[in-house]
Amino acid sequence: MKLIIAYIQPERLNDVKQKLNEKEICKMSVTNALGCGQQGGYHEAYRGVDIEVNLLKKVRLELAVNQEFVKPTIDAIIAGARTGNIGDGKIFVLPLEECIRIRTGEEGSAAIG
Amino acid sequence: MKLIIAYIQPERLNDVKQKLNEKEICKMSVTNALGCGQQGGYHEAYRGVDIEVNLLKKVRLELAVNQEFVKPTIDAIIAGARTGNIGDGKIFVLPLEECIRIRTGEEGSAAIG
Amino acid sequence: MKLIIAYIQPERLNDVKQKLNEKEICKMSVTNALGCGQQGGYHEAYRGVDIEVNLLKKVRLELAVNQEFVKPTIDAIIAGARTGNIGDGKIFVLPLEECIRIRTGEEGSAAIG
Amino acid sequence: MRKSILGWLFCMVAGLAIVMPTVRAADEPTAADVEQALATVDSALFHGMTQEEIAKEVPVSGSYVDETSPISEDVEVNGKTVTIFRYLTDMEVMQFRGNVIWTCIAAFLVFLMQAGFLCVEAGFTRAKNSVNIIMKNVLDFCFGTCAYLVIGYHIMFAGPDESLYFLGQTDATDWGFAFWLFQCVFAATTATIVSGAMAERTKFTGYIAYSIVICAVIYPVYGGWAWGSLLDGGGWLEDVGFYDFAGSTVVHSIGGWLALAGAIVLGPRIGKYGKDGKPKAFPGHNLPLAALGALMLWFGWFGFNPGSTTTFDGNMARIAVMTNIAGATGGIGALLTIWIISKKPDASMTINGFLAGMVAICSAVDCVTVFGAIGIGLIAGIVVVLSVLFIDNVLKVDDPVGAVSVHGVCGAWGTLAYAFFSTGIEEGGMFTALKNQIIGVGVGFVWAFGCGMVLFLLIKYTIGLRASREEELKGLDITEHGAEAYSGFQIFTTE
Amino acid sequence: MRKSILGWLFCMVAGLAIVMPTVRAADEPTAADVEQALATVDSALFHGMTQEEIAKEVPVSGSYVDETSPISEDVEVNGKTVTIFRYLTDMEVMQFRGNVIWTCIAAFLVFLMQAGFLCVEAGFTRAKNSVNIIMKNVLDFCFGTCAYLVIGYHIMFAGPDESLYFLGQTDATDWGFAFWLFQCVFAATTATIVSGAMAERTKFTGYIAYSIVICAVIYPVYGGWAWGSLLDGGGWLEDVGFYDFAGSTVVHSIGGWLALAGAIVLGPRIGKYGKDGKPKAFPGHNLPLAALGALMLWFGWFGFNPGSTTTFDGNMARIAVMTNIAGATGGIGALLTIWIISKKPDASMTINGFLAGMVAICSAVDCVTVFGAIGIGLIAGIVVVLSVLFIDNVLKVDDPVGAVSVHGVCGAWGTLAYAFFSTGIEEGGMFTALKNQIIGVGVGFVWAFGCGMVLFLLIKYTIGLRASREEELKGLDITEHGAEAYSGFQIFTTE
Amino acid sequence: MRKSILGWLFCMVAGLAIVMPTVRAADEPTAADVEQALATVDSALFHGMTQEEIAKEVPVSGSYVDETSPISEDVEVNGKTVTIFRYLTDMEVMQFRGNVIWTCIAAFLVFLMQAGFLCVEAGFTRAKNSVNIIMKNVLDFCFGTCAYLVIGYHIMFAGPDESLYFLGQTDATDWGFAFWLFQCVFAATTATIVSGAMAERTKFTGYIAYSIVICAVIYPVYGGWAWGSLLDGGGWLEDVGFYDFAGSTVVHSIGGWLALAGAIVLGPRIGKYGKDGKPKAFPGHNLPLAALGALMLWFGWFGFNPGSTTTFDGNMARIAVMTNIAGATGGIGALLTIWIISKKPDASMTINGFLAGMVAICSAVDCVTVFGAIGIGLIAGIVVVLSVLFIDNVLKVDDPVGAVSVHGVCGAWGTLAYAFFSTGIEEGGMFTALKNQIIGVGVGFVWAFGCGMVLFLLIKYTIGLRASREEELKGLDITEHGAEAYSGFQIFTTE
Ligand SMILES: Nc1ncnc2c1ncn2[C@@H]1O[C@H](COP(=O)(O)OP(=O)(O)O)[C@@H](O)[C@H]1O
Ligand SMILES: Nc1ncnc2c1ncn2[C@@H]1O[C@H](COP(=O)(O)OP(=O)(O)O)[C@@H](O)[C@H]1O
Ligand SMILES: Nc1ncnc2c1ncn2[C@@H]1O[C@H](COP(=O)(O)OP(=O)(O)O)[C@@H](O)[C@H]1O
Repeated sequence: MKLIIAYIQPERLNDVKQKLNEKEICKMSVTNALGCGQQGGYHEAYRGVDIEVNLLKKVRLELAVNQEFVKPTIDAIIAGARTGNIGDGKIFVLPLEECIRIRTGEEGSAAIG
Repeated sequence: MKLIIAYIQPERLNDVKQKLNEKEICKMSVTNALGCGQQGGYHEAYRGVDIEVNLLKKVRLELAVNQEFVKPTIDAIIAGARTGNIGDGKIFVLPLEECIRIRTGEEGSAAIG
Repeated sequence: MKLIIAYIQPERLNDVKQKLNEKEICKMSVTNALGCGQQGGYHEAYRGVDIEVNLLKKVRLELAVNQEFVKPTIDAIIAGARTGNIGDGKIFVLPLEECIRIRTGEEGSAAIG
Repeated sequence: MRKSILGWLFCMVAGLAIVMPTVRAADEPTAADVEQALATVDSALFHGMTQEEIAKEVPVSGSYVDETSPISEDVEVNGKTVTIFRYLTDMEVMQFRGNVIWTCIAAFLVFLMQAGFLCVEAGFTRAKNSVNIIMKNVLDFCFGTCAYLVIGYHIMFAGPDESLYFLGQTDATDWGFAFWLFQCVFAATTATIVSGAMAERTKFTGYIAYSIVICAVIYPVYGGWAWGSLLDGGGWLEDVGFYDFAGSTVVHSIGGWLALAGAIVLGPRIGKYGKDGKPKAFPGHNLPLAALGALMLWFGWFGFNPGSTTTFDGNMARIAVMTNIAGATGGIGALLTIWIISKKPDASMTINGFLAGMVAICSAVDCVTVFGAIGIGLIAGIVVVLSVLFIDNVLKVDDPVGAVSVHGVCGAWGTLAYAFFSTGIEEGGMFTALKNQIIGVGVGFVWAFGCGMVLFLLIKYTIGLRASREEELKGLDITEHGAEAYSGFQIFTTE
Repeated sequence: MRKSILGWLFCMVAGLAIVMPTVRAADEPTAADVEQALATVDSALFHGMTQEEIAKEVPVSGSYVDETSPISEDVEVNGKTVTIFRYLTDMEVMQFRGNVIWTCIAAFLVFLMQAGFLCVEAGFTRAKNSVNIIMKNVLDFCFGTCAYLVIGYHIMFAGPDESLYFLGQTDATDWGFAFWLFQCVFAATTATIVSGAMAERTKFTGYIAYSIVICAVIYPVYGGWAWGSLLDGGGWLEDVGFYDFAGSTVVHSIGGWLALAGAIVLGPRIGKYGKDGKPKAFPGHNLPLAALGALMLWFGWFGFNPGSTTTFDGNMARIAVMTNIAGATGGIGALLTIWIISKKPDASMTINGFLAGMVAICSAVDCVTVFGAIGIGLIAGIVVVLSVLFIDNVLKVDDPVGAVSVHGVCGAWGTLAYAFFSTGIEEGGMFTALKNQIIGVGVGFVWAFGCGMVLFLLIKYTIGLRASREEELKGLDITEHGAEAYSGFQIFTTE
Repeated sequence: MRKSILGWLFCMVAGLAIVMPTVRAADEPTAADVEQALATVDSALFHGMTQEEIAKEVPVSGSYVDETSPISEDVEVNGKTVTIFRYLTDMEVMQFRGNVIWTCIAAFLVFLMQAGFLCVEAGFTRAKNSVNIIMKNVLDFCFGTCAYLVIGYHIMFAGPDESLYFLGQTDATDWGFAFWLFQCVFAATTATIVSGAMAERTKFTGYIAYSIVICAVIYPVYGGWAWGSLLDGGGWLEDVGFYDFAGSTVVHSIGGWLALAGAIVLGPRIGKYGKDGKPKAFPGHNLPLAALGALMLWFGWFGFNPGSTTTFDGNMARIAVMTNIAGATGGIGALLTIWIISKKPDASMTINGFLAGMVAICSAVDCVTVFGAIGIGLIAGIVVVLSVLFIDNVLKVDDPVGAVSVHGVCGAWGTLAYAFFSTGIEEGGMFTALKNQIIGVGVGFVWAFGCGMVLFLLIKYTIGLRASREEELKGLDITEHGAEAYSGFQIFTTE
């Protein structure tokens, strides 16, 4: 089992969800995040004073998946999130040792889906 | 050392905290998250238009614990969060390689508590 | 590759970012979190009723780094975040198996920076 | 309100009241006396009509008085009182117009208090129930207006002869429109006070039902007792000598005691009291909104109190000043009290404090000195804090915004304070005054709290009063209205 | 507005209008007749001047009428009508002052509707576009004021002889100031209605351009047709018999149809309609703010409708009452309708509902009974919900706040309702009245929608009307204004 | 304010002022002259009293003038001026009532500016300090009211003979109530201006202390110099010829310079200026709230300027129009300026701009043409942007909301602008006028800035002025008030 963390542009979330759904991956968790990456940030001006915003708004996905779903998940995220522009985001894959469904107490691969 | 991530219903947070306290696990981090799971979402209607909300509000717990605390922690979370309804949540256990207390620089198991 | 998670005091974020920049670590993700640790919380009073706030506002950093950057990153975080007071925070290091840049599809160490 | 309306220089509405007793005594003056009496008046004011003809035109209800309708006037001739009938002078017409416009403007300001209550109540409660609170505030006004139009106004102000359902038989520029509007926004204020105390756990349909009944019956009945003679009615409380100029009791305490009954019947919000019985705080989610709302209430109070003269004259300035002073000292009183008690200058208590000061001053606002206003306000500010703590810690009644303390308790305090601070009471009259005020306050409590208990229990066992546990935990916004107040914002809905 | 302004007891502005026709017929009366006519007036009112001298002083524009300027008056002597010229009595001076002050106070209330619109429109849309919305609301007022000052007022109200650019040649206490202010805030209201329908996707510069043109030309032209005779003008629509007291059509429908044109030319927000054409909801980000704003609009309406008498007299009370009733029943109508349709008491629809009720009542507010107001309001509440759903589901025009339904559709309904509910229509006159109203409504639609299409297409193909896709997705706040509305708050900007 | 109050047609308050000089000269007319003079007046106005008796009843303070109190009047007979004493005519009574009501309504609108300031200041600063800001705004009004009641009013307006502590010996309908209320809300406005500039870092107790002193002493002293003669006083600045109708300097600049002193003594917020001295922006946390507040200020300004006539007459309309035009053009001026400078149409600057326009127009609002208003407003809009940038970038004084620029700088600009734009200045009088205005502006700066520096330094070294570093970083809400403004919301408190 793996835990996949992905940072994507907020406006791509719907597309990513759709691509994931197509592959029948529909369990995930989403949080707001601010990201600092290659994109560099942009400039706002408030009251004539320049603000360098280098923490950009990103959406963070967390998906726990069984081994055979790792590749499809990554592909789906890329399919939904890639625009080719800087700032498209990153995907991280972590080993996941255990997964438990609170409702039933099920464990492992069975609990993930 | 393990890093335990749990997604629970927001309204169960107090109960979970209490159960964890009973086992003297009182270090944790909490974030807001939106979750997409078996629960399926619900329908809102705004101005007569149906909204399918399939990202539900969840609370995400993150607890770094020593090996011997893994089981008690999981049990406490389940004790506090389980209602038997869909949407109760999931617990994920990840391997944790290192832990450092910023204040003292302590490392490893000593730093966790 | 490692995934470093750090919880720090919100007001130290700028310092930490600066210290990281000095070491040329400038990719990271930031989220808001509430933390429950040794600090214990503080008391608010709302309408004369005491509120024990034991979930304190923290900032959560997530940095994926290559092995050789682990130490510098940890040092930089400590340098920026340590005040010597309870509540300074924690750093967790997790194994990271894979990292993919969505824009290019690059993988592994190349994708991280 | 009573005194000042009689104080109209060219007292129009009261004209009617004067007719009745004097018509009976009018057989005594001779024809010559009448002749002489009529000669004191500019003959143009008879519009070429005989006294009998004019008398027939005198409106049968104060609601129908108009700038074109005649009045009766008592003239003293040869030691006798002769009642003559005549039309208004140009000056009186102008005064009438002024009265109408000022009363309406004041009513507009009182209307804005709806927005103030909305902001305060929403701001002092949790984000997950904000849509519900705003809906309640909007709809108690909508339904309250209709209820007061259909039946409330009649109950409160109709005399025995003329019905005032749907405003009665009004014509275009009748006084009734201005007067009704002013009374209607008062009724709605009473209704809306309650929503704060019942916030975050009341079923929507139950609340709507409640707010209709209060504007249709509960408020008008008591209002009639205290203020009926402002129009065609006549209430036993005012006859007893009970004095409540702008409604410390009539509006605020009635609202406050109803709120108390509601909060009791509902029970506290889930988690409000720990197993040890200690109250837990549920901090309000938007204090800037609440503060804005409270200042809008303050602004609205400048219609509420000064407008209660319903007269275009100089009295309203004094009333406005006293209102302002009581508000300011109320805020200071509450600030200092809570600062001492909990070591922090609490914002929500300070806000409650200045509202309490203005609630308390309503009753005697037209007849206190500057020092009276300071005293009433300051004490109200102290009382409101102690009352909130008492209700929360001792009575363990869950009143999220402090409505019972602000409106109920401080309304009662203000009504009693009349006896101590009014300049209108003669030497030694304080105890009589106090007795009368206690009667009014006591009757108000029994009536409002009693009706409230009956009403809320009735609703509880029929359409249902309290939202389900799950609804309450998730928030009424999603469960009752299917919408979030702050869509897109990340909010911890967890406490 | 027409009727009541003529109804001034001491009709000042109209004085001027009377001069023109009667001067011609005035050659008939003999010198003796004139002598006799002059004798009916207190000679002090001639200020020691001859009739010719006074006549010369009569202002050439209603805008220049002042408490010190003379009026003409028709006196009936020996069966002939003699026009005499005189200065105002003290009473008339007082009335004039009252008119000015009431008109200004009403204008202030209408001004506050800008704040109300700002809150409603911002609250009903997404957080990422809030700065943009507030800027649009603020700046359409700023630019609108200037446009109306420079040219709009002239177009709407100038007669053939005297130009009113920049208010014309006014003196310190001229009626023109009060009148202009009241008209100016009306014009700005029309402009600001549109911003809601075009929210979240319109380029800032395009919007500014639009709002200048509407206040400078589109609104004034139609306004002149319907209301020109309120000052020096005279419009063909009012001559036809079209009646629109406070602007159901003149202000609201015009604004609504312009909004429709704007929303059509712009196209829907990205993602608003799915591939299957089914609308998606974009929930408003701050419903408490929206509700506060809507109640401020209600408050402002107490200036909008009652102020349209521009007269210090008792008529405004009745108008205020009817406005209030229509608002209340509108809210109830919408609540029940949406409750039935979507099973939830939707807050934003309820808010739309009471606004719709007040939009609809504007037209006939001075001449309906209580029951008329109930009917107009209730139906408006129902209509607005159906209209929103129709426009969203069938027409698939994306109107984020329901401006077209509230102002356009319910404005039209209210204008037609005059024919059914007005007490001023004689037996059998309903069809004529209906016909006249239909003409007004139809002409309004053609004019506003037509001009709107032309204008928006023009803007589209010159300076550009729609923000780029990227700007829209990121939100106009960051991209157009470089600022966030809620800095520091965590908001999901993702839907 | 000066001119217009003298301009009352039936000038009541001024009556008193006339008594004093003329009583001395009154020995010259013969008894016959007096007889003749008395005959010019309706004898009913003597209420059957002798001239001596009536003279005794003339109020000793303008504050005590009432509709029932007599006035003195100068009558010209046989080439001599005879002062006679008489009671008011019905017409004058009505005028008095109108004055009272209009002045009070205007005061209510000015009161609402407190809510406006609260919103603007809270909205322009960070969420972690919002409770603190709202508490400051509420409490400076509460304490300010008391301070002005106890001593400020006396200092500003008392003559040598009669003290006005606690309003003096007022009776029910005395003019003093209306006048005091209007002045009190002005004083509170001055106080509240300062809180914005000192936001996010000032200790709560220090702020309270400051706001008491300003309302008790600093504002009243300068106010007395410029406006004392509006009641019993007489100020040297008005005698010099300094003109400030509604307070560009008296209220706004005084507030602005005090704000400057405060901001200097406090020092900038932590992190405001980088090591290179470059300013950093701290974006406001709630721009919709700020915009709403700013429009409420605009609304309040319709009380502030037009109400400064304190007279029920037509002058206020013109003043309202000029206020509106200056606001609109101010907004446009600022929009365009910042757009050019920073390439984005900045919302907060636009808001500052229209406020600046209205600040600037206060001084000459009763005596400019439409073009004057356009000029004053437009330039104020440009000036305010440049001033904000100058203060931030060059002076490096940290003024979070731009209070110094809006109120201080643009107040000064507006006061000087009187000399260029007033229609009341004769040919060639511009330089004298300019000189007088410069004196007023200069004295205002020296007085307010001087007092401010002394006061704030005093507070700094006694009770303390600045919150601790830790408090400031965590936010004053938690540390000073133990509460969050937006409980439950996720907010980044990190910048
Ligand atoms: N090494 C990293 N550690 C943590 N988060 C990262 C890392 N690199 C990128 N991110 C996250 O991914 C987002 C997009 O990264 P960025 O480098 O801007 O994209 P791209 O590689 O397409 O240019 C960043 O804003 C940040 O939130
Ligand atoms: N595979 C997963 N990856 C990430 N988050 C998950 C996953 N499965 C569940 N979750 C989180 O847990 C929450 C509860 O899951 P759900 O499946 O609805 O519970 P249950 O299994 O009790 O029906 C989800 O809303 C989501 O936030
Ligand atoms: N075991 C843990 N698991 C998860 N988060 C932790 C853990 N320990 C600490 N944290 C996070 O780190 C923050 C600071 O920890 P704390 O123990 O208060 O610091 P210190 O060790 O310096 O006293 C906490 O508020 C919490 O968010």
